[in-house]
Amino acid sequence: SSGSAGGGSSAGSGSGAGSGAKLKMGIAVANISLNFAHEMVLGAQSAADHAGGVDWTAVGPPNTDGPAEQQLFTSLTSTAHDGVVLENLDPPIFTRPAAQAVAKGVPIVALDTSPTPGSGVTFYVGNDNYQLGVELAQETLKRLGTDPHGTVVVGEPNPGTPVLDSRAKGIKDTLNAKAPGITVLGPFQTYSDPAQNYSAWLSQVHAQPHALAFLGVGDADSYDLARIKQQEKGSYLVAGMDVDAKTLEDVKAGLDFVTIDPEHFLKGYIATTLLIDAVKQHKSLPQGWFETPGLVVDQSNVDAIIQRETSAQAAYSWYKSQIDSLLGDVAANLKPLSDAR
Amino acid sequence: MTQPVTAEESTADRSHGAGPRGRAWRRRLMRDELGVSLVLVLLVAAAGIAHPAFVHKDNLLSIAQNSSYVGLMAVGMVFALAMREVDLSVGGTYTLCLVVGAVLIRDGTDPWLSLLVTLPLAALLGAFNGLVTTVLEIPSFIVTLGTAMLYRGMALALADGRQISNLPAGNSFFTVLGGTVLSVPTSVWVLLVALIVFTVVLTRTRFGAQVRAIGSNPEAARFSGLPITRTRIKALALTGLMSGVAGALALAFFIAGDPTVGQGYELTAIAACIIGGTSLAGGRGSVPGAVFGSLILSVVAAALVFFQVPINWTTFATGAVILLAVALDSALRRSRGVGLKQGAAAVVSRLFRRSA
Amino acid sequence: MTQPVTAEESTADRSHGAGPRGRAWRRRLMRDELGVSLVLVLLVAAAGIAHPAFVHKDNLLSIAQNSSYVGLMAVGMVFALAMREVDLSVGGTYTLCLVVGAVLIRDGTDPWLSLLVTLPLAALLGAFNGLVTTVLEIPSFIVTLGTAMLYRGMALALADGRQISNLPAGNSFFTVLGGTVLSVPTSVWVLLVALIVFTVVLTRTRFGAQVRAIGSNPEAARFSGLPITRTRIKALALTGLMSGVAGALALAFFIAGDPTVGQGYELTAIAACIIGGTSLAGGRGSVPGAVFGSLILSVVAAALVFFQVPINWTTFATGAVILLAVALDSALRRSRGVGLKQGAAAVVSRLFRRSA
Amino acid sequence: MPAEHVGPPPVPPHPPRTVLAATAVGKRYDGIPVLAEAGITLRAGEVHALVGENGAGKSTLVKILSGVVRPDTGRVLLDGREVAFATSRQASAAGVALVSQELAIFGDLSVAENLFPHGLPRRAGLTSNAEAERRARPVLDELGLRLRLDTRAGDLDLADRQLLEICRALLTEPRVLILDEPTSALPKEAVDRLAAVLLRTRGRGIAVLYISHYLEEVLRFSQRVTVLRDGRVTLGGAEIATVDLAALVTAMLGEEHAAPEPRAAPAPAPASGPAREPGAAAVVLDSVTVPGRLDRVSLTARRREVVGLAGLQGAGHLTVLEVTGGRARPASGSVRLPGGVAPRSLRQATGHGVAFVPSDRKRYGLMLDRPVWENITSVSWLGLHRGGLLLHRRALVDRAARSARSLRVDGGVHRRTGELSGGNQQKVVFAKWLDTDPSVMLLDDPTRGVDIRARAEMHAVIRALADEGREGRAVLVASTDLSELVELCDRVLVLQRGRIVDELSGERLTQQALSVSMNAGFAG
Ligand SMILES: Nc1ncnc2c1ncn2[C@@H]1O[C@H](COP(=O)(O)OP(=O)(O)OP(=O)(O)O)[C@@H](O)[C@H]1O
Ligand SMILES: Nc1ncnc2c1ncn2[C@@H]1O[C@H](COP(=O)(O)OP(=O)(O)OP(=O)(O)O)[C@@H](O)[C@H]1O
Ligand SMILES: [Mg+2]
Ligand SMILES: [Mg+2]
Repeated sequence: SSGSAGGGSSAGSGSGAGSGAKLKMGIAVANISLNFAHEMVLGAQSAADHAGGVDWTAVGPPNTDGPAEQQLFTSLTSTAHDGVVLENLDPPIFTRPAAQAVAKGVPIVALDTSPTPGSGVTFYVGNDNYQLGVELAQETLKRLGTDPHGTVVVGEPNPGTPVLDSRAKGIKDTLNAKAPGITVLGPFQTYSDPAQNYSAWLSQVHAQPHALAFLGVGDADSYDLARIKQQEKGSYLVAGMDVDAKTLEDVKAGLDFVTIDPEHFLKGYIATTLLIDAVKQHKSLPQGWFETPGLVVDQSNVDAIIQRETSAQAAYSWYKSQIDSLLGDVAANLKPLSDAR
Repeated sequence: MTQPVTAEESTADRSHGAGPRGRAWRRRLMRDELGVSLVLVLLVAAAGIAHPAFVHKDNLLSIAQNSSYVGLMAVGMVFALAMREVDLSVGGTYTLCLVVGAVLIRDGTDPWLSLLVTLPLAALLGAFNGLVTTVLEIPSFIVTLGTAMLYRGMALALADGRQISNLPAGNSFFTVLGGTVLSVPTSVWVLLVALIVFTVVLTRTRFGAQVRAIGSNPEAARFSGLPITRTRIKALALTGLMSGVAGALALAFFIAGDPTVGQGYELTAIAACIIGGTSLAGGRGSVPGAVFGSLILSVVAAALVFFQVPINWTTFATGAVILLAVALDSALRRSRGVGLKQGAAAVVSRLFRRSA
Repeated sequence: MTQPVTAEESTADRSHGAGPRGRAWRRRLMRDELGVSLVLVLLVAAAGIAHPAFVHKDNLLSIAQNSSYVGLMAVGMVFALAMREVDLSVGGTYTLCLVVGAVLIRDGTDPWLSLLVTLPLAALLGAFNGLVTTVLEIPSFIVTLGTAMLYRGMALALADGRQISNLPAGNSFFTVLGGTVLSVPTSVWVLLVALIVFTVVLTRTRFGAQVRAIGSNPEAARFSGLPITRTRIKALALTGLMSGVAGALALAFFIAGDPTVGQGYELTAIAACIIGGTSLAGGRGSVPGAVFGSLILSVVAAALVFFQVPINWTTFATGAVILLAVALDSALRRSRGVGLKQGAAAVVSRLFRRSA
Repeated sequence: MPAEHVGPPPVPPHPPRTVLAATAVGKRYDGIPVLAEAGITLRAGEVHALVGENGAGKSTLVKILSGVVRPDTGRVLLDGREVAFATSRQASAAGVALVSQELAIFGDLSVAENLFPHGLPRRAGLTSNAEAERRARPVLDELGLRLRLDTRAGDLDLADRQLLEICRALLTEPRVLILDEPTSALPKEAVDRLAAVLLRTRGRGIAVLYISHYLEEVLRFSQRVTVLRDGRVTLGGAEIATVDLAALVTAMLGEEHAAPEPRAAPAPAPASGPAREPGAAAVVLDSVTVPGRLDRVSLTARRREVVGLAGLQGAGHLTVLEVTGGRARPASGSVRLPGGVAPRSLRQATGHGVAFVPSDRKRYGLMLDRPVWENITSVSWLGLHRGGLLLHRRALVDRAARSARSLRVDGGVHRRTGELSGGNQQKVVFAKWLDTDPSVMLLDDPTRGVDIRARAEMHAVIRALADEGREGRAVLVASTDLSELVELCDRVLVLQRGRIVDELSGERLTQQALSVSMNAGFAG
């Protein structure tokens, strides 16, 4: 209820600022140092540019710290009062701040992690992270032949992060369901600091020398595992997620057999566009979960992806058709918020 | 409230006691909290002049609220530092109390009653730090580095790695503690009370004097028969307790128990203390200073948002502004600072005319 | 190499000067590095007995390598701590040097020549810490907290927030520095050299003695006219340099410049120093101790993997084991430790029979 | 010349050349004049004594001479040329070495590193203990310091640290050697060795300036003497032959004090008449053994009795104080305090009415960065928890002010203790223990660095403490100053190698007797 109210009033405030002056809007991200956040910011930025008439700000703490981001978000809602896209890693923390912002009449779009019921935020753009895990598992099984036997080790950089938890769960469930011969170990903590992450995985590899595959759900996992496979000349499969520059090289080199790309740029772009449209056209935001797809990157398409990553323009032109079709029929892509995972 | 502390601080000042009391008193004030508080005012003023919206009441209040959690930890930390100990586990204690509270409430404990568990627990965790430090005769730095992981780990395990949400948000615990009183966030009120109470405790009670005496010269303290072990445990228990209070307030505000929060708060809290004039070498400590220190750090973070610093430059800018702030502070401390004071006054008045 | 260190290290012990050379010497050894090194051996032994694969050469070597980056920072940090300073910017310096090196190489500089930029830069960044500390008369704790963000921020801005890759992995810089020499990782060799060189520097050179003198009694140092400012700047420059070396080695190994690395390394490095017997109160420092300390921390992390600790318990377990390790260390320090020594010896020998 | 008997004075080069001189020196701290128109001249080959009451400005003057402190007015001349040393290092480079009253020892460093603070001698670029040994050993031997050079300096006792600093100064091969109360912490035998060393340096044409409160010592060692009173010179470089004790005292304290201050002279002790009979046993040691330090020592100290403890360094007399004060635990045997309790820790002993006045005031005695009044009240308020949970500042300040006044601590109780002169700091340590109204007093060099008047007054206070109160108190005194034991004590126990070997009292209690029985058995 407060949600729709927030939506409604947001349209109101939108009109207030929309007439004449540039719209003041922005995005808050969980950690400005990490590639995924960076991609979403790029997506959001170019969406704002394309929409025009928007004064766009991006904020985020230098390292993953919910309350710190929450403070920045709160400040942002008073500077960018025409609308804010909120990307974060622990939604519960934002329940009250988001609710307060919505109450103030600032339209909020949740990005990447689904908003909590109390937050008053009712529109969410993000992946089905569980599904991303499922896809990674399926890709793994494809390469393990029929009825594989052995162990697969799953790693997760920081426990307690819902996005990563569901990805790991997706992997585990799928492997257990589809390959009874496989024992899934983990998820184990692999830390997000690249060097620590490397050490953690290396120990895993030494502890499970005969494992069939090592699968991570974070960005560092991808390139660190590849490095290890190369160093140790391992015969096991390794893969992770995200499309950091290094990871793409490793996919190209066939070290990572795939990497799952949550297409952060796309997410950022869609969320921002829909926010700006709603505000400009004085209509309330859509309701529910706008699911954006993920992409399996392997040697077949890696070159295109590397090209895509070179610049915002490149990314846009790569995504253009996809964006148009997704925005073509918003309603078709909407699912109930409660399904978000 | 500053008077006593500043006065007490000033005993480090060679010219103490000599010269007419009045002058000495003014000089002491100048030397101590006034320095940081002035820096704080100048920062707010500067941001406010550039972006009047910054000095809007709501914005300032939310900044104050955001600083209150680290602020409370810093208040506790003053006692640890003043007796040459350090507590790196404040973040862990904060998180554990947050999560324990959330679990209790989720499992049906009355939210208010949960305080009867979390706060004593916090004090206990702090006392444990003191106990281990004493028994094993190892520096509290390393002990609390370990217990920090211990406590955070418990939180993670207890929450089973998940955020604990859908708590009864309607309960008065969340609406009152997490809300506002007289349109000022409750956590800010709590911080204010803590500031007053613990300034008195540090400067006007036997315990406070013992803490400072031990920090000033531990060997002499031992020779004078001061209860060193007991005081250490008490002081660290107090530090823990304050983290617990911060945790409870955070729980009330966020209405969720997140085992991943509070990373790196220990350094921020210590920084706040030191900016506020507490010395790592022990013997001296300022509770108001610590609070101002944490406010400064929050103001810097918030201001940068208003200045729309490009995202890749935020970290750089934060560091730069913090350095400038402490540089200004030390300049104020060293110059009798009168000129600067007047300058500041002018700026501020102009500002308020502007924003009014 | 240990003898001089321990001689200098040997802690308050009134009857000390008296005893015949040999006995005093042995006792000192017992009191110092032997403590930590024994703890290290015991940890490895324990893990090895449970999981023979743990003590496999490759695994031990990779643990050593993983500890080498923090190890090098800890070696530098010993000098900062020994003179009552602290450098929280080692992580930032590490990252900045890593990124600067990567950018240079990406833009076509010869990888080896890039060292001529990054290493002096590192020393400069450290010297800057010392300079600011001196000029502004503010604690290095707060200065380096600021510069840490400054340096990390520069790295982030320079890398435009993304990883720098596409480096010529074939170049000898990456194959040699990032590879192995005599089947031992190069970074481990570097760490070993640093250990020896800087043990000598700290214990057998005038610079080292001055660092310890100033840390031991600043007033006396001022009174006897020791070059405090210059020594401080030198010491912090050295700390910075070591972070730079670590950064260069990390770049050579990971073949990528990632602006997000090195968060929180400062605490780990300081912890390593303190575990190794360096005192936050200054005056005493042990370079080998610091290296053993960082090894202990790496061993703990690696061992927990072998024990397949569930993800939500990892943090807890880490904290617990670290506490146990330091507790054991202090036990060893206090007991003449002979019994324990023999026990350890037995365990180790049995172990090696087992794993052979 | 009275100095004759010390040894053949190598005739100084005629005419005696002035090496270092200070003229019309003025110095103020916080507007309060500390030195006014003060001056002094040092000649090659002389030992020049500088005396004066606590707070007279002696240390300040020598700090100015050696570049540690800058004068507000006045000039310092070295070989007739004006100098303004920026640091004491420049001074020592120019040949002016100061051993300051507040020792500048690096506790964490080795003895060798302390002897060469600016860098140990090097071999092949590396510092070399062997080389240091070669250079320092002769000097160490001269002063009778038997130490391994790799000993941690922080483990040395006060006397050794004092000697260590003197060695450090001598090793700079100075032309002017300035010693600020070098003997206040030294046992008699060390003082004699120092005297011999000074005589030799004198022979080498070095100018020695030394500060002392022991006037006989002054008369024995020095050729000339300068007296300061309240920062002004009241006796300037007088030939020792022309002055006597009375004259010195007058110059120090002023006419009005000289006469009505009988105790000022180190004459026979005031109350040591046999009038009082000692009371009940207060401290009882029964065959106490501390490995390596005490060997089956038994003694009883009664109330209304001042018991002295004498011995050479390491004889164990200090360990007796430590076991009684709960600082050291006996391996066997028993220690009993009033009420039969055994001391278990410093804190517990303090709680049972023991006051332990340490000789190392800087390390064990004072919070130098806190005001005087906080130091004075710290034991009773913070240790013994007298005076409630809340601070009654006025009460504490007034109480502190009273005892400060009674002991002539100059400057107000609000001053930072570190700013006080050495002797005044010592008085503060004493005052803080008086403030606890103890039943047993353990005194280790209680009047170290205190001027003769205050010393006599402190002795009177100690006697009074012993005699007054409900049934009097027991006092155990150890002192490096034998005359103090003679003046103060009813009886003195002499220890050797951890055993009590002699007890002197009444007529037999003289300095000569003491030093004889302390050294007995150590032929030579
Ligand atoms: N060692 C101590 N013994 C007794 N009291 C102490 C001690 N240390 C601190 N205190 C108390 O803590 C108080 C805080 O110091 P503070 O100087 O602020 O009091 P104050 O009334 O402001 O004194 P002033 O105005 O002279 O500075 C001290 O005044 C003193 O009363
Ligand atoms: N750093 C300082 N700040 C303020 N006052 C000081 C300082 N140093 C010395 N004083 C004051 O100067 C006066 C002379 O001190 P000084 O140490 O020279 O006396 P002194 O003759 O050496 O006495 P003593 O025989 O006790 O050593 C004393 O009143 C002392 O309090
Ligand atoms: Mg005061
Ligand atoms: Mg003096």
